Amino acid sequence: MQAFLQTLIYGVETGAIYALIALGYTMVYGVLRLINFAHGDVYMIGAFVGFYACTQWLPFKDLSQHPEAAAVNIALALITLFLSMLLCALLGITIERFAYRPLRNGFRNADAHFWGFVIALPVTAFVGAMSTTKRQGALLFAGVVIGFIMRPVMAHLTKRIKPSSSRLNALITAIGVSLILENGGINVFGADPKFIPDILPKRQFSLLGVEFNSSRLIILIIAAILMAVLRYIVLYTRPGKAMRAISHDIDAAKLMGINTDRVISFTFALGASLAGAAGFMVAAFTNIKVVPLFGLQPGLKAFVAAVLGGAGNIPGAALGGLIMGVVESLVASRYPQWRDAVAFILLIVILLVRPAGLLGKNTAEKV
Amino acid sequence: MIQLRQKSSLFGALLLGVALFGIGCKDKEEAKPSGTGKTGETTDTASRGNTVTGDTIKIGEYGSLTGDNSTFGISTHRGIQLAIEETNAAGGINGKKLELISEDDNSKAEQAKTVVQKLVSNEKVIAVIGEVASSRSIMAAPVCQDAKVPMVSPSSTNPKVTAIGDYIFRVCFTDDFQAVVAAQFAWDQGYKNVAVFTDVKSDYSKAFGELFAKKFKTLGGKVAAEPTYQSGDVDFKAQLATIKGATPDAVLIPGYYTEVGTIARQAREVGLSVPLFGGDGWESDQLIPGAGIALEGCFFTNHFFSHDMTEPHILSFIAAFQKINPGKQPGALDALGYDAAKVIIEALKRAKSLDSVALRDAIAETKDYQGVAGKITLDANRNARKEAVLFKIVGKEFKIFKSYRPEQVGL
Amino acid sequence: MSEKVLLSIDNVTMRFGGLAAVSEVNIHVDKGELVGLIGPNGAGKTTLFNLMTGVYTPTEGDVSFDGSRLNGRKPFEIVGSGMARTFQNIRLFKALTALENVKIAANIHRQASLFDVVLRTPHLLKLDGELDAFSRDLLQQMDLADVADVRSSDLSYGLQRRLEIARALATKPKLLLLDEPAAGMNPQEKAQLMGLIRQIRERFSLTILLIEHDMKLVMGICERIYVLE
Amino acid sequence: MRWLLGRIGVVVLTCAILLVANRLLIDNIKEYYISVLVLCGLYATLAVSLNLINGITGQFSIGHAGFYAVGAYVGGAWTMLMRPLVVKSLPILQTGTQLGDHLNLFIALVLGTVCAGLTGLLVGLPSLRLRGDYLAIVTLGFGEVIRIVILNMDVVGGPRGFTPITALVNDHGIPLVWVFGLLVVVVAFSRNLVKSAQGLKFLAVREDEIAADAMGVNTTRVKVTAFVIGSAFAGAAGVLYAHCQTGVNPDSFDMNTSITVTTMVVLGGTGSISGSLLAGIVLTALPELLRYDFIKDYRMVIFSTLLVVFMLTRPQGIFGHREIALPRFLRRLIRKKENAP
Repeated sequence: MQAFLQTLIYGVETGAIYALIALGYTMVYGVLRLINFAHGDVYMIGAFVGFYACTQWLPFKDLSQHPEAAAVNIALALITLFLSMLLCALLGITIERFAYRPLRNGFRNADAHFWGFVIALPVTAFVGAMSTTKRQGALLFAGVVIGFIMRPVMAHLTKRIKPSSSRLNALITAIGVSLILENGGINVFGADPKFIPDILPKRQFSLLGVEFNSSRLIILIIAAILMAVLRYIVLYTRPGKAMRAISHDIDAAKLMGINTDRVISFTFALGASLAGAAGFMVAAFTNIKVVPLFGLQPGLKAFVAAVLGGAGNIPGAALGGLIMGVVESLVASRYPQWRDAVAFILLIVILLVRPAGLLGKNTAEKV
Repeated sequence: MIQLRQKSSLFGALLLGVALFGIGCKDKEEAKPSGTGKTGETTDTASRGNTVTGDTIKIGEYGSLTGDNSTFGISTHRGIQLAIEETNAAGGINGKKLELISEDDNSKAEQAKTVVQKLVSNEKVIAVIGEVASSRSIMAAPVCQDAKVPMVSPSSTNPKVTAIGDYIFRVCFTDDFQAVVAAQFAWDQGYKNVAVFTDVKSDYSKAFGELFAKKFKTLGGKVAAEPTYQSGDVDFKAQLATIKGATPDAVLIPGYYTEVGTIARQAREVGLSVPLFGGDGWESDQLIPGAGIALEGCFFTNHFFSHDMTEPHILSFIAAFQKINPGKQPGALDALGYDAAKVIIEALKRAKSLDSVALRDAIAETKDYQGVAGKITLDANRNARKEAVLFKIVGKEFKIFKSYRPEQVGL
Repeated sequence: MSEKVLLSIDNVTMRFGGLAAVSEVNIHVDKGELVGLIGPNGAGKTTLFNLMTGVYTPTEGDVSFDGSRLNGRKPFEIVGSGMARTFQNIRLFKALTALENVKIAANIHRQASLFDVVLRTPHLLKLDGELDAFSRDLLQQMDLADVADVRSSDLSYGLQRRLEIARALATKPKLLLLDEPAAGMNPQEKAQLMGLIRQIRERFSLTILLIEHDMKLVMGICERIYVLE
Repeated sequence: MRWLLGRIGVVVLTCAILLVANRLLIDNIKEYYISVLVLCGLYATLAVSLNLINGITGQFSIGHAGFYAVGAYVGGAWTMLMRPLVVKSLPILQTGTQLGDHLNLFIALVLGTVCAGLTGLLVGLPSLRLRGDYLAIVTLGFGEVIRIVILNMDVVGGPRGFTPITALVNDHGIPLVWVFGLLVVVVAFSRNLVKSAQGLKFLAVREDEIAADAMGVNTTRVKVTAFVIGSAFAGAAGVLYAHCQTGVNPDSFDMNTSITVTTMVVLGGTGSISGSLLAGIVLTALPELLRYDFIKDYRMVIFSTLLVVFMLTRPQGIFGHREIALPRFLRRLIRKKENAP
């Protein structure tokens, strides 16, 4: 019984993380009916922001040598949390603006310029790698030159591109963005695993024979707070209401004077910041390896969790995440090799019974 | 509408043309030099091995320079490069310079095979170095065997690799040995009841665990529990709780450092405080950052190399290494990459002629070569008989704790 | 039940959740009749069509057609037994040409196995030839011959409506269900449509049940009218 | 009768062309290029077969690697595990002889195809209840489950891969004939399907399922048929893959492979057979051709960026729904010349 309870607690801890990531998936899906495959990679970026903040940008103290610095570290950790949320929100907005908006509104001039620059980036890096001196100035110059050449070329090539409504298309675009972030991550951060050192004091205690760990509890508490804030935003604020309006009917929302593009941006920012927070917390408080593929598996699991709960349904995502975490944990304690399979089998079974997920509304197509 | 249609067709045709042109071009280019006595003969590429032509001796390397295991590939590559550069700086071999041709297999088994084919049949390399991961070595080795080009693996420890054929060698010990050492060590330490926590995704880990269990049982020990995990997992607590329930004296984790640190931390979190020990997959400067203090006092078996060692040949290796890679400490994989290249280079010096068949014979004769990761003698099964060393983790350092020779564990 | 009755709906009720979209409806249509079905928005006219064509299965009551009970049968089976429909919001196969649209519907009475298709056996070629001739002929009769090879989404609204009727006719139905065929048409087009409906009824000796809002049109051509409220 | 002779003629002619091309190639081409060509052929087969499901029938499957894996492992299991048991009573299946090798490969092919087709039936069933993204994620899940099951099957090697699998067609270049033979079959199959009125059913399901249903198309059967055929062909490709590579590893069948194949279909133009064919070949060959030193490190970033830009600027893929057909292309060319003066 105790062992069961313990396993359950572990499941909830994992599930909270899935839930945080799943919320981002589900919000975007609710608003745009798009599987934002890049969401897991935003989570990865959050972890990397955390890594660089903890090891280079911010003056964290090594607790094993300065035990008195705990208070300072806690303050800095909070700053890091906001920093990764902020940077990830910006990333989310950028992704939406230049990868998904062209799908809705057509490929505009500004998009051509942006992608021209993006294509120029690896070329620039290549020029940088070629020059033996590796002078930063030359590199920057080459980048600007190539970027300026690429922009009009792109802009010219892509005149009069109409928006596409194909779902498959949107999916492949999202996968493409995910691949850019992963492979770009390998080029920028390197593929070798990185670990965030211990930044917070840890304490272990047991209650009724069940082991608790302070850093895990922190994750749980912060996750709960963030979800509560999200719930408040979605239910009671103007942009939150606009979000819900869009998820019901984007065209009607547009006609009612809602600036849909801005609200969609906001949705992405919200989802991405949650993923960023989760990425930082997981990397910093569980000290698992931070690699460019950090978000692949959790991203997929979280997405499955979102679908499980009913894509587009916010409480559903939280519930789906928790269920996934608990079921995985229970299976892993007995048959660990089937852990990943169980996630999918559970999904398949639930979707066959309830095609719209646990809390999703089953809307039959109108004839 | 019509215009659009034509445009798209033209675009398609253009793409097709470019693709065909690309393939066509390469064929012609490559076909010319080999096609002196063209017609009538069937292809002679793979039947007699490769011979050195021109002023350079081409040596191929394939490794995981990108992808999941890129750290292993990159480390090994550094060592190989060092050996090649040293030799070239010393004037090459018989006045011929060495040329290293590296191919990336993206940590994927199917690509490993393709790139080795490229090395062997296009680049006509005289020998191939690679891979770290046994699964990829196993996929690529048959290509070398068929083409009669010797392949030297720096650190594939799975016994099956060299069993593929007489052209496949390795300069490291095998898992049979390493696992047996681990078992002997555990017994010597007085552990009677050991849990084994293996990575089911890794063949290395599975074989290690099984061989360990077998030997440990014959010594009289008991395997308390055998749960598994998968590399890439981030949560191991459910399994660790199971292990804790079995109350072992120690836990063997034959995995890679990428997970071991996390496992160790979570082991302590679930209240499992017994010593953990493992194999050469632990060796990395990232092990301690990953584990924090959770691995204090734990052990792992490894190749006979440490940057703490003070033998002159090791000191000079470290110095040379740091000249090229300032601020970096070489690890066992660097050392083994270096040794693999060196074994080939030494054999080239001894070889009767500069072709891959003669080179194979010369490599097979390698005896008592003093590599940086231990003395190398290749046995009849083309495996290196080497010492294994046990490191103890003390603070942020790996200290040599004990070492075992094959004879000492009854091999 | 008399021989004359083609379609009869007895005490049919349909509930979605707790809400009854249609409750205790009784309708019967005799062979050769042209019957209208009218009612305010939300009265359940389209739901009734969906019940007849097998999209939904009634919660209570029976639908029978041509002497056999339809409850629980799949839409494609019902089409095969001779009931075809059009849709309120046009549902053509947009990326396909007008001819292809008709061919798909006409294909229903043909027997060609996958084996025939893949090897293009003489049997298949013969069937394909017949089908092509039949479909082109039908388009001809519906004045759609010159747009046969135009993508259906590129057709004008009126033509799309007409193509939808042609497509339904291609299944060789006994009963044709038209769901608001005149929606969105101007008076002139409506007049044309009335002519067309009469014409096809004669030519194909059809029974027709139609939903319509335009009372003029309904009064103009229908012989009997049901009001749903 | 004339028809039968005609069909046989086509088959013989195709075989002859393949054999002659093969003869020409093996004397002049390196083993490496052959293996790249083999991969091109296999991926093109995968793309065309997935196009049957995603493009022509409009379903949303992104788990194609699972069927590929089933084929590869079943084929391998025949050659390495079952054949040795059967060969005692059926000496004709002895390997090493021309006949025995080809016969064995054929049996492996049949078994792999059938098993993959059955798996396709299993995976196709959810398509009856699920649409769009939900179906996509379920197929993806099935693909992963298949891989995990393989990972846990020790008899086929589990994580260390199923090696070695005897290369049944060991002769230089003979794999090419089999691989491209399969490609011809799958392309011909798809083309004949779409060309006949019967095949229009599949397109109707893609365009509007409810209308198709109302026009007498048995949508259930059409969807499941598409899944079964598409996955059977993927299985056949898997069998050849296992024998050409002389071994398989579960890693070759992960999500990335599925996604690559899906990308090929979309890039080629969803629904366009020639588009899938071309995209399959180009996308396999391109990364190999890009193996130059200078671009090596960045090739994956460049590749993914180009993918996104391509999706945004040419959402319909290379060909859209259209096909390129050589006769039509030539006709248009001639017509243009006539108009020119």
